[in-house]
Amino acid sequence: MEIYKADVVIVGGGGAGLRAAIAVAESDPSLKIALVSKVYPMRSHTVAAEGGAAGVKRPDDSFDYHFHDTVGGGDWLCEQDVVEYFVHQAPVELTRLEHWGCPWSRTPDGHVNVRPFGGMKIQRTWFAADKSGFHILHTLFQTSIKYPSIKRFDEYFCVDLLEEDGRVQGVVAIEMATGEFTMIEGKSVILATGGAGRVFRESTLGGIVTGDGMALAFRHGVALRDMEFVQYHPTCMPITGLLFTEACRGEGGYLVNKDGYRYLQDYGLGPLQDKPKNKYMELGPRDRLSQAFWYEQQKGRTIEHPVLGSVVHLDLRHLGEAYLHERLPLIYEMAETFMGIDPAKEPIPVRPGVHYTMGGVRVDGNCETSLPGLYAIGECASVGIHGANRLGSNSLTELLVFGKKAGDEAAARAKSTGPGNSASLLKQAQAAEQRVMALKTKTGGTERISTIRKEMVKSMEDGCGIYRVEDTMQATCDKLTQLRERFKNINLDDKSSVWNTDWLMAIELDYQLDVAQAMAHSAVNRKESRGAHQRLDGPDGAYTKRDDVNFLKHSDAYYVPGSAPRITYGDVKITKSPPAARVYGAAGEKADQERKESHV
Amino acid sequence: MDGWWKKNPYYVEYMVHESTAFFVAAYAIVLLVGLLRLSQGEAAWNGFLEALKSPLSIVVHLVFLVAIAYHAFTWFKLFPLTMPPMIVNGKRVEPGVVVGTGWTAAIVASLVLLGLVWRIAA
Amino acid sequence: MSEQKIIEIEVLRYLPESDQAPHSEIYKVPFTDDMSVLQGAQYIKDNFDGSLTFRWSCRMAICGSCGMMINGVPKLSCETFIRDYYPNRITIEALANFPIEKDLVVDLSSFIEKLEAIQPYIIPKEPRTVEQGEYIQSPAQFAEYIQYTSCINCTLCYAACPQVGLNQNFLGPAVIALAHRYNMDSRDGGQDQRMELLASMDGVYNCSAVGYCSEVCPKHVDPGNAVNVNKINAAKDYFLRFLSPKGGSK
Amino acid sequence: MINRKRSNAPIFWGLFGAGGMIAALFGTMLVFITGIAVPMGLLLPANTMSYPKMLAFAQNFIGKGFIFVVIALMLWHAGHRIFHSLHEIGIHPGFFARLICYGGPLVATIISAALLLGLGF
Repeated sequence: MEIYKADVVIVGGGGAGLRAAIAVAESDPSLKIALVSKVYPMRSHTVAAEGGAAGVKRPDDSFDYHFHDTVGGGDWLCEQDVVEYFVHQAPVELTRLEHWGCPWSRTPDGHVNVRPFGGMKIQRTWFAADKSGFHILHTLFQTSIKYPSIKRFDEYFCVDLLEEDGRVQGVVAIEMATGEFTMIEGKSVILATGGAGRVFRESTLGGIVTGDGMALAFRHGVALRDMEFVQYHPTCMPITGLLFTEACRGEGGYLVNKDGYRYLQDYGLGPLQDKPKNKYMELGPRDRLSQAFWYEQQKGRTIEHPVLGSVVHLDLRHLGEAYLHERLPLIYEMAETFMGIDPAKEPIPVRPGVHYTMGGVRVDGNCETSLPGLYAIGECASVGIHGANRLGSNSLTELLVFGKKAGDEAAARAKSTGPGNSASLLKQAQAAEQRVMALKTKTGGTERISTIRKEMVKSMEDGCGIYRVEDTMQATCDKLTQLRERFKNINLDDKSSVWNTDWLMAIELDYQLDVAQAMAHSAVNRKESRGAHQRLDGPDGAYTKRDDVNFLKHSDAYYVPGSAPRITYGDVKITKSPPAARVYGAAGEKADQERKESHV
Repeated sequence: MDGWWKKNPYYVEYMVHESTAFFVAAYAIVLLVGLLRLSQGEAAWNGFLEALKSPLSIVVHLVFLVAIAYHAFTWFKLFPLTMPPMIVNGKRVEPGVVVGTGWTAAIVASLVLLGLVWRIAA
Repeated sequence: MSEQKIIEIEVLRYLPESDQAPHSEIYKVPFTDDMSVLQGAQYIKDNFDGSLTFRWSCRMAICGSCGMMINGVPKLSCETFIRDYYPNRITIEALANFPIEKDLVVDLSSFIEKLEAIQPYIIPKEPRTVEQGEYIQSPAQFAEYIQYTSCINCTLCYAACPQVGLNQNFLGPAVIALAHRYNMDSRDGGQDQRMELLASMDGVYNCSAVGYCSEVCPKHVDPGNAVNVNKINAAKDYFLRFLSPKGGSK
Repeated sequence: MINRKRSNAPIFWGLFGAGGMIAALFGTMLVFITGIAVPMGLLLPANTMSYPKMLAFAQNFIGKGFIFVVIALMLWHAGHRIFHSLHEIGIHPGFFARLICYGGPLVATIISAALLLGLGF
């Protein structure tokens, strides 16, 4: 087995991992950084983010507004002290990215421009046309090349964490091109592996978004927090799930049903606005918009498309071709290429699709998990800023703010920690190698991994969709238990060493099943409706409402080998925003007004 | 890489316009021979003029004409690729306009040349 | 659902541990009109042969993973649709001009090495602190470089470039476009440093203006133009370096 | 490994470009005049290329310059392009290819310069 000794190991080369790597490199150039990624960093799924990154920019905006939009958007399940830190660091990090070359879109006088996004009081989304994630990722990747202390392990697949003396001391990874194992020692390890949305069928996510880091931490006893909260983005391409950014609405797009009616006015987001108005209509939060779609469908007011199924129309026609080309070039191209639709001439059929996992590896405000030396950042982590529903454009900023934070923390820890016991670590690594190799070499199985995967994603969609009830959630839990059993009986077509993606996908499926179980069990146990977790059941419909008495709590899912995860609950940190009714549109404005008056 | 240029019509066209170089070279050599004959005196020059009148020479020059015209056509057609983008009033000039300008320049240059020769001769 | 049709997909397979040389295999794949060639390949992997190997991720032509030769043309398989080939056969092969590692997966290490070598990051003309806020960039300054930022590193342009095939060390279209992207950025002052490579033996003059790179570029970066403009820049540097004391290249 | 040594290509590429431009702007019409119109007695007066006229042209500064530029640059253009094409069809740039493609134009340049100077002013 190859051995590499680093000071800080970062698993995941997306926005968060790269930002952390740069932070470590800048804090102390003598620290050796190993950046392990299963794809070349610029392929990471940060690349697909479209709309932008939130950070206070305009003089009429304030940290306080950003704080309240975030906490209210998250239905008060946010760690408010962490949100406070986040909103203050956001403009700092976004400006730093500008200095590194990110081509943010600008105003005519040459300053960075901001656009409106859902659930925001004042517009504060920094954007680079509609390819913000792409530009952020490439800027970070290219900037990371400047630092010789960052040693990249591109196309290395992480299969285990090494834990010794009660702290994490490295990882084991497969070099995909050869199938060889490498042990990478490190005094601190940062997980930055992204979300897990691929456990669902119709999602905006790339094939790599399989919850690897979540499962790695989970299996080492770290809690997965708030896993029941899965965000459905309201405007996705039917079937493929590809994303039409919220910026479509931020720029002024309408959502209409089969009668051409802007139905959001019926769901507490009105009254009707001609121009995009923050927190009204199409600029409501994502969970509310996806839920409105569900109700429209129930009422038979969606458009029934013979191939695409139930859809509503995203209408951009009134924005004009030139404006669409300037502000939403990717959206324009996608509509044309994938759907044969010219968005300047026809409305785009859309429906909600799985987009984001609010929950993740539980970490504190320093991005550290309960396992000393192990950090987690980005979508794989639950640092506490998203609560029950993430505000659009907070996640790209999160990568930067907490990437930097974790990098600094991990660097400090690496400097104050002595080396581990290499011989003992190697033994562990070899054990991991044997375990993972067994998956490939075993014979006699009868299950195809593609079959298990298809059944898993279907079951998750059935049980953990936009609206949830006990029976189907329980059915999903049971199904996942069965699939866990059946997974033991898999057989791979490919037994070779070089680039064995059959094998790697089996390991991913193994990760996904763990994460899916954490999601489904967390969901069935949360007997209330909050943010993205909406129930239709309970005695007299009791679970259809938010229940702050019993459930103003984080859920923590713990791994139990060979069994369903154990779910416990933890407190939510509330500093200055006590839970209140979560209202938008005119009602929201009124509530804001009342809050302001009560402060005076 | 053997025969790569046969694999795609785009490459075939490239090889065709690259091969105009042979005709450019051949024509330049004809001119060089003419210059040599000119330097050898009137008889030699007249012999050169006579040779130019032979049917073979006419046919060869017709081939040169086509090849070099194709060179001119493709030379300017590649301008959007080979030349720095032109920005006029903050807007990038469309490739079609750049190519059109090149072709127009070639036509104007040709007519000016013809006019000059005609004036000198007359 | 629309009627299901069957298309023949011929895949150039190469399993380095058992094959002496690449060979073709033909699969009959049922498809619907919305299916991409990538989905065709996924169908084969899921249902016929799990050993079929290819890179892919985002499915929306932005991650740059899934480039392959489709009927001899370098394309992103996620945005190439089966319906456009039916009823003819589709042939898919690994990207040209790169060594094949397995099936449709090529070795990109040379590309990455070149990308790193070109110093693709801001080398500040005037360093600035966060407290000073962002750099100001006029619309004209922005227009100078923005097009070249769109490259997704899919390397289709390398597969399209015969000069890359002839000289594996040629920096190639995307990397030169990336250098140009930073050179043209008003925040950057690293032109002189990047000139060394652009003007080198493996630099811009390897290009013979075939132009197919720009033709196949899925993001309209026009890398061919970036390369050719830098021939002019490198020539200026060559002839004028004795006049300017800071001339970058050796 | 990338070869970081500076390329001398700008010299040859510059000559190639200049010659290509000359050929593109004037080549077609020149062929028409010298190879078709005058020999066939079309369009232009019969004595357009008579010895006295051509001699006078070649003895004039501008005329001399024009002839030199056209012959020399078109050959440098062609030589460079052919050199590349040979490389592209698999005949790799050896000494012989270099000799023909760049030596040829060089010799032609010297000869035409000598001849033009010999014709006097």
